[in-house]
Amino acid sequence: MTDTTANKTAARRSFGDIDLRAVAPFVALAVLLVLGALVNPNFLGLDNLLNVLTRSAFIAIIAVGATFVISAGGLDLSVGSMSAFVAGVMILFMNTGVVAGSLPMLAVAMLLALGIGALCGLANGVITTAGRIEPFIVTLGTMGIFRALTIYLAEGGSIAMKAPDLRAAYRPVYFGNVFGVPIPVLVIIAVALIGAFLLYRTAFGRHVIAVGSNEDVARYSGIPVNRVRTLTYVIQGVCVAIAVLVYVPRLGAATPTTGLLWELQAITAVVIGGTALKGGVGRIWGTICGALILEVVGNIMVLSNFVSEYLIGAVQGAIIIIAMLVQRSLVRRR
Amino acid sequence: MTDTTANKTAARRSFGDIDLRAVAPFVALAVLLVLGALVNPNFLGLDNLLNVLTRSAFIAIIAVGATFVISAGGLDLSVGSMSAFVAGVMILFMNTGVVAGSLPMLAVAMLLALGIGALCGLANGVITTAGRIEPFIVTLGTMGIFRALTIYLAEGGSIAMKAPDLRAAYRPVYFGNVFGVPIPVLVIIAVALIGAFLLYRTAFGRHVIAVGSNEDVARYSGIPVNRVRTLTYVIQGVCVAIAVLVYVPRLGAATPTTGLLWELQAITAVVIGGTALKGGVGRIWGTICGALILEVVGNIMVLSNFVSEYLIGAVQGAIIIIAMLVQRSLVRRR
Amino acid sequence: MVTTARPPLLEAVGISKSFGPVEVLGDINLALEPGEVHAIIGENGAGKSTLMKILAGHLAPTRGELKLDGTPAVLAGPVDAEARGIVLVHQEILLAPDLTVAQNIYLGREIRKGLSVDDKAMNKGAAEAVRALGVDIDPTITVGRLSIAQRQLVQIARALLVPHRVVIFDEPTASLTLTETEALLRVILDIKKKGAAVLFISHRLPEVKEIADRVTVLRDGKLITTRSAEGLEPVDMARLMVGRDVAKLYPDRVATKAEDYALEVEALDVPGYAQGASFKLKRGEILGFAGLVGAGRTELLEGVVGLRPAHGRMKLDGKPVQFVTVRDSMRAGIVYLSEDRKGKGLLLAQKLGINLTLAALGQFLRGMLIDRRKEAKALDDAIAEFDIRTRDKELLAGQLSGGNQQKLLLAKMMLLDPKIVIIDEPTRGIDIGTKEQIYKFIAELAQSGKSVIVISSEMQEVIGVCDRILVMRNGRIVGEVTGEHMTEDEIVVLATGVTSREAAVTAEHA
Amino acid sequence: QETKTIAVSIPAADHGWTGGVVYHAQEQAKRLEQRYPGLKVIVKTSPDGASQANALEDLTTQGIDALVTLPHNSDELTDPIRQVKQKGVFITVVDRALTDNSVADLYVAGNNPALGRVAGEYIKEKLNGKGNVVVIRGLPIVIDEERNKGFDEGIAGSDIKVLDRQFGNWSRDDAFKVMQDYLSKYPQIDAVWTQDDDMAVGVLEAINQAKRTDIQFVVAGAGMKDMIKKVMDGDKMIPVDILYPPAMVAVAMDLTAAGLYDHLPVRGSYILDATLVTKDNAKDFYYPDSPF
Ligand SMILES: Nc1ncnc2c1ncn2[C@@H]1O[C@H](COP(=O)(O)OP(=O)(O)OP(=O)(O)O)[C@@H](O)[C@H]1O
Ligand SMILES: Nc1ncnc2c1ncn2[C@@H]1O[C@H](COP(=O)(O)OP(=O)(O)OP(=O)(O)O)[C@@H](O)[C@H]1O
Ligand SMILES: [Mg+2]
Ligand SMILES: [Mg+2]
Repeated sequence: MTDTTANKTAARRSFGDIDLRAVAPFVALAVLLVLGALVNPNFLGLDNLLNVLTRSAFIAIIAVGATFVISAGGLDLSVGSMSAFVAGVMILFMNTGVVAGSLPMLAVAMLLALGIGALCGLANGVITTAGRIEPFIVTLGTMGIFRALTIYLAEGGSIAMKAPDLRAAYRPVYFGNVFGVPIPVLVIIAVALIGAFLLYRTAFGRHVIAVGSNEDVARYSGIPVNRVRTLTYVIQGVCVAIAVLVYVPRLGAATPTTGLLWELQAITAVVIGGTALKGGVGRIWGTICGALILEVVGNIMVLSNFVSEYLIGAVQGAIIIIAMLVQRSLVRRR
Repeated sequence: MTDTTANKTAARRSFGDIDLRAVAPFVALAVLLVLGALVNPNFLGLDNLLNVLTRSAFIAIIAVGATFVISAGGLDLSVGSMSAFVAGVMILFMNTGVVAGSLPMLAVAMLLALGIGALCGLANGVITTAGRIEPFIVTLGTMGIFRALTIYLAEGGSIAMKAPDLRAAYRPVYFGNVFGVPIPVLVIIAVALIGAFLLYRTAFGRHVIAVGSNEDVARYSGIPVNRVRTLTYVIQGVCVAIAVLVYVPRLGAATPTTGLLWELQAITAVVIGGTALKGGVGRIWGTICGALILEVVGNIMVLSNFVSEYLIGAVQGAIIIIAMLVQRSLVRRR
Repeated sequence: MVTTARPPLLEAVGISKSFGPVEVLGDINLALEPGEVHAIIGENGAGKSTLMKILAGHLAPTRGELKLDGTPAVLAGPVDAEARGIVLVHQEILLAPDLTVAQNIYLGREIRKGLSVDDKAMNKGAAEAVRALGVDIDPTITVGRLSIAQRQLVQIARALLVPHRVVIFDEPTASLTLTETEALLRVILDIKKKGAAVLFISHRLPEVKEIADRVTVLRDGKLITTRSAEGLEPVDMARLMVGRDVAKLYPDRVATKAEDYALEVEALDVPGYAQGASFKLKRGEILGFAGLVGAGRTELLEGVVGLRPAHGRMKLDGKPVQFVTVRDSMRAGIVYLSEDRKGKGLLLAQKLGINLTLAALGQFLRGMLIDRRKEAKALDDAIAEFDIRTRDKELLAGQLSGGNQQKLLLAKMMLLDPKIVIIDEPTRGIDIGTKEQIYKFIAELAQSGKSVIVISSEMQEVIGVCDRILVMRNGRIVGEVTGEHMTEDEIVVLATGVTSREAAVTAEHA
Repeated sequence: QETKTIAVSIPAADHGWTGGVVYHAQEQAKRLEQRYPGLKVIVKTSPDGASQANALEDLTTQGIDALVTLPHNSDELTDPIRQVKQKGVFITVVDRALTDNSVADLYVAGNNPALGRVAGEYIKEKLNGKGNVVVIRGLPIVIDEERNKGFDEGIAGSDIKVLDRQFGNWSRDDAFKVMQDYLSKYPQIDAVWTQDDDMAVGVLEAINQAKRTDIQFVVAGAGMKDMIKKVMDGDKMIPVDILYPPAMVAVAMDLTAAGLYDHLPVRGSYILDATLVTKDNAKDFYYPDSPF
């Protein structure tokens, strides 16, 4: 009798813990929203909030993929340059005009982008697992490779969509909305839902966590560790491609600087969201929240006029560290 | 009797193992040197080799510090912008001219740089350990902070040494040599020796490895985990400052591009050298070799005429991945 | 020779195994009959676990072959073995710490419902599987939060979930208390009854006696004998294992304890784990802490030495002290040996020498330098003194057999030359010969005026070595037994909270 | 006086020249706010094209009357700037022309192709149409490509041989390395063209270290004060500099404010020449107080 009570208490306490840890990033986001409102009254305007939400799509979508990779104990530094590469190839394909009609062309180009993203991810995954090389090195290498290929394709300049009608047909994917909700926001939600389903509700997701938690255990349990790891990179590649699908209509071009430092932002979003870099934990919704936090911080920086332009990087860095401190103290206090 | 024999063989075997793993980066370097010689006969010229060796000093020295941080299970992304910050402050101090005489001024400025480096490292260490935040996030934050402070100090431009005599007095620290050995090379050797001594021969080094290997075990063994971790960041800061001492006399200025991406290069050097990112292993000499590999790859790229300048990044990335593959297959084959 | 109608379920024929040039198993023959419990006993490092790993497909033998139902079989891996009905419960805990109990139990064989996994069914199944072992563990709790004992039970539950014909238990009871052990033994008899074969490894010889039909003895990687358990008393087993007489396990205690207190603890709270703990430890005394799994003994004493936040008053040699970190208590001469030797005791990926001197590095410094020669000598000494069985001093700690890891941990902490030694589960997984050595060692410590606290779930052990026993339940010290009251019955009554009167009442109604 | 807001969106100070842009923009903002009471100038920097598009959105939501922008990249930013214009904002584009000329109300142009061409023509003339030249490019982006093409036009029709082109990332350190390697690779180099003055600092140091005498001179560009000073002092290695002043952003801001308040007709293009700075005119371009 007494024993059962003790057990229950332990269980309850631990549930409380988990909840708080999952909630912490959202609290940090809420604090930031309040801060933003204080800094500039326009901040809480619907337009501004929708802008911020919409443009967080790229990092949020990529970061969902990164959540898989990191939960499984991996790391992908190549996502930024992979974005540029996929975007570049996609635009070059659209510029060939081999498919007649705007919509068919768009559909084929999108499929192509997804395929290339998956292949790029597959390359990362296979080299990492089959070659047994630290993912840090592999993806740093492929980061250089994707970036250079983009530059090569762009011949040092930029790759822009040429056909104006295609451009017009594609624009709504970033700028359009459904019942007032911008399409990129819908894409974020869809990707996060699918990601959460995969990670939390399928055997594959279980295996991802197990591999990140303890590789040996996973192996002894009959989990094909390398295949699971590789698949996380493929998922990452597909997420990059999805982000590109939303990105291309916005600026209509890929340049050698497209996606610069996105890898750091994606990883930061994942970590702020509560996923540990050592693997074994994955929080999709935390990740989305992390991406929003990053975007909101950037937005507040533009909307505020207190700090010298030179110091923006410092304030951003400080805010992120402080947000993490707030989170940690929340979790510790229980 | 049989037991002793078995013992001997076993000992030999396991030494063989370790040796191979430690030797692997050097084999990769040797292969690269041969490749370089094939690509361009000037490659093996004394001047060229000395150039490469000399300019690898910054990354090599910083990477020695990174070896400590990474062995202890940490990570420091801020080293590049910390370099710029330390260099900037050091030059601004020299420009004030508060100390009379070139040599006294240099001495004071150098001490100041070392102090600032140590303080920057301390900040990283304290926030990471006391705040219990992932080092990735903390140092990404301080990376932004140091970079922004540098740009602020430079007002967007560059911070250059003004006094020509001071500049002349300082120049030899990069361009000078002792019996034909460039001073930066001597500094590399000194830093590596001290680093190896600290890591392999002192109690502190043992503690670093223990903390990186298993934090709990270290704590239960009475090791002050947080202090050890923090100290590794301080060592990293001091190494950054030493690199700056060699860097400043080269061009006599700190600019917004100073130290850009040095963090990635330093970490890459450490990993190529055989130190695992998860901690618990540290190879100082491997790290030095890793730094040389990076610099040699860059040098070969410029000396060769095979690849378009657009594709250099791709070839560099590929070479590093291949170097790691070669290493791994070496170690696996035994 | 008896020819049975059926071939043995699983047979090992001339199995040898070498790691590099070191042969740890030589020419082992073993046949498992359906419906038998076959015990494997042997000293630490004798090769028991290695043999079990070969039988369960985790390792490939260097020579020899396996036969399943009389036909030669090559096991491709643990998954293959499991598919053929051979399951192994590892000596080490092999669970993913970040997954829940249910997720671990079903890892790699999740129950699916359409595309998704059926968590409800799995939680239910896991709860049942654990309950079958006589414990109640919330299936939705993450394994990282469980005690070692609970993890061990989860691991057993996981193994038993698949259809099995051969079940191999590698020291399943090492971290279990009496009640759980009894429940497990009942489960084993159940398995046996269903016609499966059980391989059972334990250093607790009475247990072996109780359950085994046949006993195989390994020594130094060689098979010494396989005998019927009938008429084989624990003393005989011990002799066969160790190769000499183990006459008396527990040393005679000469009461040497002084009347002054080495350590006094008053109203100590370890938030979340233990409340209002007060006890005193005399100089030269051996004090035992008994209790059920999860009673909070570990946490209380971790609180005492500064490994966990704790509030309360403490006096060392009569002087008030406060330990904020474990360093403080170590400096004051108290050492604590964790029950979790893999997670908190040893650096598994580092060499023996590095592990040995880690806590006492200060003694090995010459100036700033670590004196490697002195370190090497310390390792030699420790190997000799604690009888650490290793054929290669360059091994990593993780490559030692389980029992030898415990000895290494003991040696590591003793280097600190402490005044008070707290040992959590001192002989978990230790063979009987070594146990004797460790008990002798503990007695000698007390004899030399040091004080020892022994936390143990093995009731015989606390009774055998301790002068006085405190019993904990639910985070509180609920009683003390001394002298002739130090019996299993008294302790169980205190530990479970059922007073003797209640017990009597229950008995009457039964 | 009426309140108006001018937003200035420029690249972040990530190398020397952009650092100069930020400096001049901030200084000019202060000056304009003094000159026109009621005027508010918001200067915002962005590290890349996508962030600049974000910043443009954010600036617009605050309600602005005019936008002065130096876009990271024409292809990427034409649409986002067009969107700002659709809100009725006066658009001034600096340095990099948009792909759609109708978007900008005012275009203050630095002439990137001209910067390359002037350098090429100077080298052709100085070397008498024959010699070995090495080139250090900036980063692989559009501006760099334009300058590079301009340079090729400049030397066209001569026997000038471009031995090598590598990227120096607009960084002194990288330019130093590349130059060291060029010196190992080529025994005979007559002249060096680097795309900007920052990189020239590294090049000079490398030549200095190698004690090579075959290199006659280095041509760079932008108008960094140290380089102008060298030209002024008659430094043989830096005989000329090609003006590409980061201060052009200040000119653009000035014109825009004038348009808003003084109702001057400032629409159209305002082209800044890629002026060749020589010993004779150098003192006109020397601003010792500028950080750049
Ligand atoms: N991977 C390995 N490499 C080298 N030696 C090993 C390895 N694994 C085990 N050994 C050695 O093999 C021998 C047998 O180990 P094993 O774990 O089978 O012993 P055991 O009988 O199970 O002991 P215990 O009762 O302590 O668990 C030991 O000497 C051990 O050090
Ligand atoms: N990290 C944790 N978070 C929450 N509860 C925990 C954690 N670690 C242990 N517990 C719980 O605390 C209680 C006491 O722990 P533990 O089982 O180690 O006590 P013990 O008396 O030392 O038992 P043992 O017989 O295993 O030594 C258990 O109910 C356990 O589940
Ligand atoms: Mg064993
Ligand atoms: Mg315990």
